[in-house]
Amino acid sequence: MSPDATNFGKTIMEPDKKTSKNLVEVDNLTVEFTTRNGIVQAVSDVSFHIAKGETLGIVGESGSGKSVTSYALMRILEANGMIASGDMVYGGIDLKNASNSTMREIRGREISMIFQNPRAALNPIRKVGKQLEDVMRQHGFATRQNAKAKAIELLKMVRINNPEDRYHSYPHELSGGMCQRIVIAVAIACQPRLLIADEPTTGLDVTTQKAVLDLVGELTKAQGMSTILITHDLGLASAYCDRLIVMEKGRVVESAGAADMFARPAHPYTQKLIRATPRLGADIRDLLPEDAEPRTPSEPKAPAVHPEGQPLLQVTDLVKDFPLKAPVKKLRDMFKTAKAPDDEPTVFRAVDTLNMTIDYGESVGLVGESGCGKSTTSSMVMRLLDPTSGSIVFDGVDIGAMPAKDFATSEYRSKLQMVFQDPTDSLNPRFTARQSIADPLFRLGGPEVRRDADRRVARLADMVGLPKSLLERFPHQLSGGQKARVGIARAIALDPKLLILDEPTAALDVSVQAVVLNLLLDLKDELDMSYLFVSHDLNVVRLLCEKVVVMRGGRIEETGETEALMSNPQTEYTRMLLSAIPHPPEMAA
Amino acid sequence: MAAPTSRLSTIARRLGQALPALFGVIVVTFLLTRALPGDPAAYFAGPAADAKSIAQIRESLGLDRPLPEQFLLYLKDLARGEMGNSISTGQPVAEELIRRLPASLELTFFALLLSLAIAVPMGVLAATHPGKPIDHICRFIVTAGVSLPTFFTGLALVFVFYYLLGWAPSPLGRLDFAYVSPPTVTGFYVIDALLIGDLETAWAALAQLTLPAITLALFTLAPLARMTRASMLQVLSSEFIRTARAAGLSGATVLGTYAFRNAVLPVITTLGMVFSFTLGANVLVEKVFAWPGIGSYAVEALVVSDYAAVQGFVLSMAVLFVALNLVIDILYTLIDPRIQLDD
Amino acid sequence: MDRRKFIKTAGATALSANVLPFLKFSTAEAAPAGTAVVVIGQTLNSLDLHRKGTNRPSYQISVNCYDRLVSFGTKKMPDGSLSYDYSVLKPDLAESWEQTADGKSLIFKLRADAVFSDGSPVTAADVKWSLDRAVSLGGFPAVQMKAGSLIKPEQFVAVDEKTFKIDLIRPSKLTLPDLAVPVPFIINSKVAKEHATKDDPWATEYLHRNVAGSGAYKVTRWDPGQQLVYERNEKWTSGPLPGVKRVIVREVPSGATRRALIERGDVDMSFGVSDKDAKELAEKKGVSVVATPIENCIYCLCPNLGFEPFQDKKVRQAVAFTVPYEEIFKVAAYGQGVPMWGGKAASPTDISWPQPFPYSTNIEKAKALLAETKYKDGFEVPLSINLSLASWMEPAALLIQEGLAKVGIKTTIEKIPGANWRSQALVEKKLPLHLENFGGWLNYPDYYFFWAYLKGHLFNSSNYDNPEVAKLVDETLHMEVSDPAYAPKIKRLLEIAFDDVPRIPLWQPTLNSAMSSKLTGYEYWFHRQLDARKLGKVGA
Amino acid sequence: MTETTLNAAAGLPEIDERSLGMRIKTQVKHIRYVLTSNPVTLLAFTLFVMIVILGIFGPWIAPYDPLATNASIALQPPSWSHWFGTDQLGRDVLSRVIVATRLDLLISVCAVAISFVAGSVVGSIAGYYGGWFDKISGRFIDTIMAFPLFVLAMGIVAALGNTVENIVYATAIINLPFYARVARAEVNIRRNAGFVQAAKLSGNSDARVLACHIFPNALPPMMVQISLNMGWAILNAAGLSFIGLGVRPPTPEWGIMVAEGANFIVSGEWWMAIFPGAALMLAVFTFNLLGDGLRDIVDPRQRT
Repeated sequence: MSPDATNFGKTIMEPDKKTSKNLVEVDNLTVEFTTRNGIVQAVSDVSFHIAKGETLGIVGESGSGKSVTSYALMRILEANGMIASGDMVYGGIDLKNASNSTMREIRGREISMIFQNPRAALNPIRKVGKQLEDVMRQHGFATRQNAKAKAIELLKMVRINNPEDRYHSYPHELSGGMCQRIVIAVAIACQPRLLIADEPTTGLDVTTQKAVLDLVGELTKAQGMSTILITHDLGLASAYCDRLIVMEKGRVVESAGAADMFARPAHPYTQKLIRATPRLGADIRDLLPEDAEPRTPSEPKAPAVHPEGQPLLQVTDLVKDFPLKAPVKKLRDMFKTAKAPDDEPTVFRAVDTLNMTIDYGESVGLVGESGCGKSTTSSMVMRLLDPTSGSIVFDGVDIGAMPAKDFATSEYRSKLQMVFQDPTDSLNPRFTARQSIADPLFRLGGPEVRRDADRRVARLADMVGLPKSLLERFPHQLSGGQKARVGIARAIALDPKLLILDEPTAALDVSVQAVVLNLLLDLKDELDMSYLFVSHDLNVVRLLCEKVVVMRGGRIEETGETEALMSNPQTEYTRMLLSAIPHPPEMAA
Repeated sequence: MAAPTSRLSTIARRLGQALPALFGVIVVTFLLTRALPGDPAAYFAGPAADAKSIAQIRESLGLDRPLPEQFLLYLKDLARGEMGNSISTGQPVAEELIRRLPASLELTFFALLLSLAIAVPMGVLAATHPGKPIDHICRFIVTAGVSLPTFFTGLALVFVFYYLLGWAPSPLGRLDFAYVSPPTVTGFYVIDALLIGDLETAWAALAQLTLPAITLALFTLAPLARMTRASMLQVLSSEFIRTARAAGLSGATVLGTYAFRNAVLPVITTLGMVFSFTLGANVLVEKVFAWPGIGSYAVEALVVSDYAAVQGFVLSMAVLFVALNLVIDILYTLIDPRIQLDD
Repeated sequence: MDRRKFIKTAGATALSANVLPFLKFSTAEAAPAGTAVVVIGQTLNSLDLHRKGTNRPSYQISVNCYDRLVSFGTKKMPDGSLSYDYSVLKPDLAESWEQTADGKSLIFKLRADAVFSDGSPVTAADVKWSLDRAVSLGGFPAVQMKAGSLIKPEQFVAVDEKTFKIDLIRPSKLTLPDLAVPVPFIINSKVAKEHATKDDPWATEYLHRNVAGSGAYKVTRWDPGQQLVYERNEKWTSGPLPGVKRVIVREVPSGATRRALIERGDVDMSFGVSDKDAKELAEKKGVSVVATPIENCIYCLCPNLGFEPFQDKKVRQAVAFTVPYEEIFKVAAYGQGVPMWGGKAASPTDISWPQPFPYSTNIEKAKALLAETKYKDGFEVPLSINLSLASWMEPAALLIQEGLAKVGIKTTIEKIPGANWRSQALVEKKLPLHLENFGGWLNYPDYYFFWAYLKGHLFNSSNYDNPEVAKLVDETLHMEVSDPAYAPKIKRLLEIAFDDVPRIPLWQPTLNSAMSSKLTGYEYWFHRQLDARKLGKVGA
Repeated sequence: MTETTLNAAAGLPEIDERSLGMRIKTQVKHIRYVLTSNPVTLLAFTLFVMIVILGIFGPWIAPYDPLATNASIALQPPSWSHWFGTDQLGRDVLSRVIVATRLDLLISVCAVAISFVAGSVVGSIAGYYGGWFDKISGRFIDTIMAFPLFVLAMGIVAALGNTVENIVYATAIINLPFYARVARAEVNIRRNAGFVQAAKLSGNSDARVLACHIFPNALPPMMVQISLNMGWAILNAAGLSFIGLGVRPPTPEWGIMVAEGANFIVSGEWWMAIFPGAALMLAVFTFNLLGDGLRDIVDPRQRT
């Protein structure tokens, strides 16, 4: 940053250096929301402070009030929210009682913020360069004349290639990682003293996540900024923060240095959180709280007899092409050399000659970053999508040859089931939990199954640990974990042989994730199922799967036994994936 | 974003896509007019004609031929740009439409401008104070506006502002007797008069426009204000607005550059629909205000089974509609970089 | 056309008065002296009456912009208003005329000073060309000419520059009056022929949009669907120059608006106002209303003999006794017009026409009559009305519906759009029971009967067929009124009409016009269109 | 974001066991909340109930025979014996306004029902399957949309004759594109939703997925459209009456009454147009506001 910029706008509100060494002090902050069910306290009595240059992590599961706390600090709460009591002081300025215009001065210039979902955080119809200029000019950090140059300089700072070209880009033309860099550029444009990063990497691939967080760390360090990192991921927080506070239900339950906290978690909630976080060396059972009752399988099944030497699922040379839109011929293309654009591919190959097998009773993880073709593959195996070529042999029958649209009524339908990524999206909003679970019984079950439906639903609910009282609820009346259980109950209703788990815990909090993963493991043994576990998170895959398939760009990058692959990856890509996973300090045993 | 030629070609393609709909309109209109119960030949023949002269006229109008043949003849005429003669006014339909269309368009444009000028601020106001009294008041006003039949509003306005109060000029079409219509450049009296610097005539034309435009505007407030409110609300709750706020952008920048520009997209779509709807609704308003537009022309033509006039009217409206949609598409791509013409 | 305001009196004051669009200003003030503004409800569709499809309101062009050979005189009505006088034929372009000794021809002497508006003299060749045109183009003009026994061009002879002869196919009392109706107007044939083409020898395209006449006015501007501007023809020779220089005829479809305009004094005349407005406006200050009973016109209820029950005369009479005449007259006509019911005797005492029929509301009698037929329990019949005339037809129909219900005749009211009315009611004659408004231009009862009571004739929408009526009409149609045989035959005709009632008369309507009290010279004409030739303005 | 935060923080609304009665009770509670939190919606619902009552019991409520003419009391201003005055035939305007409610409601309900059923079938199939049906129905709907809608309605009524049925058909046809489009869009955005895939996995055939899983979820936005269209259908019928293509006299209908009364305003007999006009406005107004309320009830989040 050029020196003149530093002097340019920072005159009115030089934080009072004498009062405290802390940049921010929050005391007994309570935030209330007025809802139709009355007043709800989202944040109660929260106190914390941030020293200059310090990185504070606020960790909590959804609903813990961690984001609300930061919004309160910025005074950008929704209209129905208000700061009920407490004090917030930023460098001697009383943020709670500051006028709106003062707050506007502070926002962006003294305190700025990075949000999750970077693409949505940018104005979709304004050039990113202009958006940078807007902020700088608002706070007097640039004039009409030099704004563009400064914006390009900022883009350079956040390591965007071709900043001159990117200046003219719109958010939709940039990748998620690039968008997050732009958001960071907006946040640091006016060299604030405090940067709040609210789940800045949710939805980004691990490799991108690492790059983004490293960049933030670097920039803040270089400018001596303080940072608040808000995240649900303890591992992430501990890897990047000096100090952590843990929030639960609007309250701070524990506050300590990052290493300290992992070493000696004081509060039971913290302990539970730390336990539930998937990490190297931990067994799936370790994720559950120590005092958790071991689940007793309700109906231990006699070990099934499997045909010899034949896998449950054999996928051979599977290919899926999607047609591309005919490229619009541009004038300059026509005047180009005689090399006709016929060579340009007219199809996009999402999955390229993929081979894999799943044995009876085996769990296979399918891992890759977004866009690697893992979802397309699972859709084809699930027979929701027709492959372009290749075969899918299931239990000795080439089900790949059956058109997807007729498969719904096929006898094999009940043998192949799926648990979806988003438990909310995958439940019909107008069906009660009971209706959702019973649907496959009625559609695919025989007459005796249908007659017996009520009892079977009750048993399934039992198996997935869903209280029967919740069966009459609609999805929006259920919590995320409960919805996931409904989805699982539905999937196992007809004793499938193969269950595809499409990131079944991605939308869940870690503690819930731990429970659901354990549930899945139990069910697998109980019902003698095979799993195809689709995920981007190697740490989670490791817990459940014996074998892992790493995909990249529609092809298989690497296949192997889980432990072997993780301890000794054969390809550069896998190595990169592994190294990008944030590793929390080892928990003291 | 795309090279100009590709934009041109995509416009051409868009027009091509509209052709089936236009053809559909031609067919349906043709069949509908033939199904009208009147006998144009009898009408054309005049009040005291005998059966023989009616038959003669039927032959000369080609009405004695089988329907498919009539349709082919009609298509042939259309291809040559011929729309035929109106029976009731005795003028070539094309000429009549060209003369009357500016009247309708001037009224519609002015009404929509007026409506936008009221509805958009109202929508924004309501969206920035959701659930507050001002929100309810806005909703109440615009809903009341759309609940009134236009012919009733028109008559009531004339009664109050012209007959009782005498504030408005007499509802006698586009210009009072005292003025001569300005030379045609755009066909819009106000603009044409301004072009030659005749303020007085421009003012008089504007005065004539006021009441019918208010009538139409009242009716179109609701869709525009509602859409503005809804899309503003949605945009205001979106994350990039939060980013903008968190970056300390001023309220005006957030509301204008960030929120409104995004919110305006669905409003433009609505505006397009409202525009074509208003052109249709003109029918009733023009009747009340003796406005010499195509709406009143269409009603008269329909009532007397004036085939050529009805066909010409509907066809020109359909063409206008297609053109309008194209303009909206283009506007969209100008405002929203995410959308390409060739989606 | 000069593009500046053609009325540029006080531009400066007008501007200052118009700073706000809502600021009050009066157009009547803005309209300068010498200009009369008239509003009408209908629209003009041609400047050429002979053209096929020209509508009635357009006939006023023929009246105001063209002359005829002869014209009717003017008389003062009992209420002081002016009306044309059917009994007096006066010179127009012809200064004199005579029947040849053999009675087979009419010789017209054209006025020497008669010139067209372009200054060229009116010649017998022009007259010949114009009358040829009237009989050759077919359609309504030819039919109207035929009524005057003028059927083919060979009848018309230009003897010399100023002498014109018509050879008659039969002597008829209708011939001369028929030359005074709007149809046989005299066109400047030199101008017209310049614009004639091989396909269009009668220059219909040109005359459709242009006027080439010798009449009192020229048309300076015509915006179809909006307005027509007449300007006085300073070279007019057929009468005293009109008192106003310019007449603006503005088309205002909404009756309420027309009323508001005249009431507020923004226009000088509203031509053809509704009965209700006529009644009420008459009481307003500054507005005068002239309501003239329309000659030879009756509003009727027509039972169609093609519909079985109405073939029985007693059923028709029963219907005639159920009609609530008084109420209809009050509600549908607001008392404007002449009652056509309650005649004293079953047979006429004189031959005045129209005259009341011997029926009045008498449900008992109707029931008794109906009881004599096989329809004593009534029947169902649709009652059709013309949508374009709904203002009187609808209330009348509703009251008739109520009345008929009292004797067990159930009706449903069918509104038929104006365009379809003609073909359904008059051409196909298929409406079992309907309201009708025929009026004849030539003021003779036999002329009315010719159109409305003879089988197959257009306005006989009742499908009435009576050989005796046919014979009587045939005998009287061309017979001079002074002929001693005439009156008895007409009496017999009326007697049959009274008894047979294929048309049940309701009332004789009036033509109402409301005008500012400053306007003078309004004159009623049988053609029911604006005659602006005598208009003047007090203080102009 | 805040939404989820809040739900979790506040704990979900406690719903007692599975009894149906309780569920109805919560629904009633929800409706009551929507009504009381928004006075305009409450007003709309009150008016709606009133209009429905008038529609059903109108003929018994009306103080006079709406068809009985009486020339001696024609054109009387409002008085104690005739609250809304009398018309040019001496008929009681109040009675006519009341009795007209049923016909106007009937026209709009029938028209909207027809276009809703036809439009949603066409739109759903087009939105779900796509392909040639989508293309053809899309062109068909484009064709209707390219017409000036009111003129199309006029044309249909003029061609088929002005009976109540034809007014209903004409109104239904010009409303059809809106339903087809909404249905198509709503089905289309859901055709790849998780629960749809799950339904397929549960063995639902395509037709069943569309009818039992997707369509019920697409209903709420269409409900709003229905209520807005009801108002529009009434206005449309009134407009047709105004140019003489409405129902037959002497049947009382608001549009005709306004159209007739309009000619009497200038002469001072304002009551003939004002009262039916007010009734018309009130009904349309009610339906329009009802749309908002309905949306609040079926999907409170849309209003945020």
